[in-house]
Amino acid sequence: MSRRASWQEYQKDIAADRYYYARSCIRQNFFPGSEWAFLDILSNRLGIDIYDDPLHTSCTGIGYHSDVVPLETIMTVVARQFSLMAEAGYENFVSSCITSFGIYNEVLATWEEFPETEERTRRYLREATGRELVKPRSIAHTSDIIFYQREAIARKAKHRLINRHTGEPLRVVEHIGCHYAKIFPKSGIGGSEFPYVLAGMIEAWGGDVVDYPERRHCCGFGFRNYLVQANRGSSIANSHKKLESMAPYKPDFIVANCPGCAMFLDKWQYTIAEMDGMAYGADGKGIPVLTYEEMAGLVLGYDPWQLGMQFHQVDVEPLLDKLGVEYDPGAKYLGADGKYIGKPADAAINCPSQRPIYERRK
Amino acid sequence: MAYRVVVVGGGAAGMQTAIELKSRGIEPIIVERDIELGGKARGWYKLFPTFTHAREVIGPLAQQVKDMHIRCFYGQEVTQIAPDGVTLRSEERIPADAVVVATGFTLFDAHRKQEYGYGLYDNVITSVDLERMMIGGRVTLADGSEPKRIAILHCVGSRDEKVGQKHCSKVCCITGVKQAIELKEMYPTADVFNFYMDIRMFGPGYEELYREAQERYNVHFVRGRISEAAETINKRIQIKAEDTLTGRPLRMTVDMLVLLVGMSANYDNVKLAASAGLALAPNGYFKARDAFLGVVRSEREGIFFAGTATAPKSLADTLAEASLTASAVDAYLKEKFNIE
Amino acid sequence: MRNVVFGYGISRPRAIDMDNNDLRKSRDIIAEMPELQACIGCGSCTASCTAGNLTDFNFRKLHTAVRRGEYKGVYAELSKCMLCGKCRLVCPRGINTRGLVMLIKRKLGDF
Amino acid sequence: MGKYYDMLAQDIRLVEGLKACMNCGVCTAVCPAAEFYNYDPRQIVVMVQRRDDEEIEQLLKSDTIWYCGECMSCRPRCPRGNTPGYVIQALRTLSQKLGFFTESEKGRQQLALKRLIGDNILATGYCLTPRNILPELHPEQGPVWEWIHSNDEAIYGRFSDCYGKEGAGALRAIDKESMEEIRRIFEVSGGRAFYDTIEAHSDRKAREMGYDGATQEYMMETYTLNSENHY
Repeated sequence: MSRRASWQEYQKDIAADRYYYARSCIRQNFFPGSEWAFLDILSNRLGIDIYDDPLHTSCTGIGYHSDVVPLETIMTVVARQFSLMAEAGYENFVSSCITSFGIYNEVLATWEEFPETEERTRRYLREATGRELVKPRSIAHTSDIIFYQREAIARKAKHRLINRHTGEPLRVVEHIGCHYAKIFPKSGIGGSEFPYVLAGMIEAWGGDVVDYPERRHCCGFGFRNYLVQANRGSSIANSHKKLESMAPYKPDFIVANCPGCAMFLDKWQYTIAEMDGMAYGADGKGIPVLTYEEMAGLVLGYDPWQLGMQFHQVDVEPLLDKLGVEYDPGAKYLGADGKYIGKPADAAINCPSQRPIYERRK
Repeated sequence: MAYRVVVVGGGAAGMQTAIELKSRGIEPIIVERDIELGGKARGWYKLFPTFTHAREVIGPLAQQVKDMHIRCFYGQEVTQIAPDGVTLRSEERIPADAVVVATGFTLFDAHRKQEYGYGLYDNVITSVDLERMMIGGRVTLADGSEPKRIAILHCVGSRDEKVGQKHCSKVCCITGVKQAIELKEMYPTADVFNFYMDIRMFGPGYEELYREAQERYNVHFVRGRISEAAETINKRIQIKAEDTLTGRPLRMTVDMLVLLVGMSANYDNVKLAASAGLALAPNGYFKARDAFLGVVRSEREGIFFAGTATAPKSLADTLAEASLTASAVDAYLKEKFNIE
Repeated sequence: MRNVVFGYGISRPRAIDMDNNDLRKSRDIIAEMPELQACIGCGSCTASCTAGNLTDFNFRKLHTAVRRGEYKGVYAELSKCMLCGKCRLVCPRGINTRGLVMLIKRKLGDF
Repeated sequence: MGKYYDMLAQDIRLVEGLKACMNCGVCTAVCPAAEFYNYDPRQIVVMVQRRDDEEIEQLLKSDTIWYCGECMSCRPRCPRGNTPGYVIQALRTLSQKLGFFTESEKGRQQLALKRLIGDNILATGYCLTPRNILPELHPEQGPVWEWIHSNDEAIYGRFSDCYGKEGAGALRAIDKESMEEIRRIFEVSGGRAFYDTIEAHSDRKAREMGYDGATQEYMMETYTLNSENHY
């Protein structure tokens, strides 16, 4: 198959072990359970060495792509992260964020193509921190690692991506995140047109991948287009365009590669429902949006609230029921000390009174 | 005894060169990789700009080769070229007094432009697939139904450094116009859209045909390269382009997307050129000695070119050039062997 | 619904939508003046345009948009044309551009 | 002629982003910003390619260069190997250096971005933190976010042992020395100076517009104002 052919063309070497982990601003804010699950799956389920360094910081990528952090500055911040890795005795850099992943690849490529920028960065880093730049041997996104381990995860699976009521594979929309492979197609598994990174997981765990016309379109984040309120109309409009395009395929859930995309595809469904009374799930509710760590976690039998799925605005319970995942509905609203902390207010997106998109089309 | 010239390739260029050589009393030998003569033109239905059947051109040429008792090797691949002969894959050597490289081109593989989904979406086809359908007498969608809206995309594998094809393939523009007219003849109520960057009508009658397509056949022309194609739930093709003449993005769903695939240099040009000590042009074609006064001569005495081995050309230009090649070979042999 | 004040709405797409545009008027215009399809987008009409030299009036863009079924605002915009006819003199495809202005206005009305 | 082009060409992103454009439009065809704004990245690239000072100056002062979301969808498609998104980045950087960004509504938003994201980096080491995603500024985050925001310690505590405290884990407080290193990086690499430039030009413009400098009120004006002249 042609899709597979393109995947063959864009394989990349992924280190098998000994990773240095760089966290993501957005992922730890909105999906702290996903970062926890990633580390837990690697360390405790697969026996892989991954180091969570207390000294690293944001890559400042959101500031860079909002055009307030200069190129020279972000290069030096990135250089500091690389040095920290070397100092900790690692050489395989793993980023939990697509924006950062793009930045790391881009900075390395820029140093390669414009050696004077690398020299300048070394100078700045030395002057500011006394550290020496050591470049990583490999760069991977966290999803690359899960992809690499997908068969091992499948062997340990407690659930498969199958609707237990019908026995049919779940229909899954995958969303990759622009900076995963559009900047450097060779940096992504499967390239930029038919990335295989999430599709490979979905297939390995029993689901069906939905190909819909706006599959490659951006979620609309667009940095300043979301971060400044006045611009949000265009940000939401891009997600709206994608949701309109995918709804006829009646997906059971969306899985996203990029933490920002996962958050926006979730939150914009809420907003669209509030603004327009429209929902995109076949049941008249929203379409649950998962991170791949959550997807992997559910497959491995993790508790959904331990995975942090209570952070989602679109309720995931209908999906958990389809998967046959057992969960304690009350535990969703417990704090760290196990005490009930109250519930969020209801939202239209989770009420079945919404008109599903395909009915409106009829 | 007649001088012997090996012609590598039995397409239009090779056949015409051989015929002209023979009529000058030289003994040509055609070495053809395929099992019959005719080359790429065998897969073509009608030719621009006159709508002549391709077989009406290729057929008589092949017949003439036969009638003139020109020796042909079939199913034989040439692996090495030298001014004094060629070596076949079988390691058999055919000695000669001169060699003509008429190895033609390779069609651009549309799979490589992944964003168009060729090979993945049933109703995304190439211009070659369309010719094949026309030879078969019926152009339909994958499910057998008639297309009502068709987009034809120019420059697939041409003027595109992303796929290492920086050159213009020259013939696709006029092919797009020709195929649009043929589609309109077949389905007069269908809407046909050509998406182009520049319309390059370089030959006699081409510009006139372009205008006829526009005015008489109501073919639509949109100035903008399609950026991506995707299949809809109904197996139609959603395309995205910019209508650059209005400066706005343009969205459209069509029943069929035809990719006008360009000409690539043959992959084995690299090896052949190396074996002969010849240089290649940056786009992988053989490099002619001079762009004006030596278009059919290589940089080595005794090795000549004919047709698309050196650059994309139309069939008419290829045939004209092949005659020139024969005359250049003739002149070379006369000089070399001091005749007259 | 919670009646949240978001401070913005969902932006509307501005792409030319050939699937949902009503192409009937466009077809009518082309049927009446088939040579319009022979336009090669050279921009001579716009370059020579008296109105275009004084305002941002762009006749090439306008009639291209009309052919794509984009009519909104076209009628009003065309009223900037002073019907001087210079465009007709320069069109390399011999299109009666001055006549086209009147034809489009007649077909579209105040769209 | 070509003064601004020469300044742009100092930025490697322009060198990398603009080789030679042939106006095919594949960038605009897939651009999420062109989809909803009166925006055409192809024309911007062509304008820069023309190297006309007057035209480029107008561009640097316009809303046009601020619509792009830097998704880079244009990059893998360009048949000439250009990246319009990089050209935009170079234009935006120059527009801020020269203070031209304050001449457009969308450009003035840079002050809000500098304060909301930029300052947060220097204060916390993160681009964003739960406490600075205020529900009133982010109504689209919905009731679940309101719930998280008002119970942050209890909720993040389920996933991290060091929420707001030093250690390894999600949303840990970054140690003082690392913060000091980040601040020094901003000093030596020009990040701090760039922030100051944004503040200074915004302050000048705010006064021109009748504000008492680049106040919170002025910043909120840039953050919320949408004149609807962008579509």
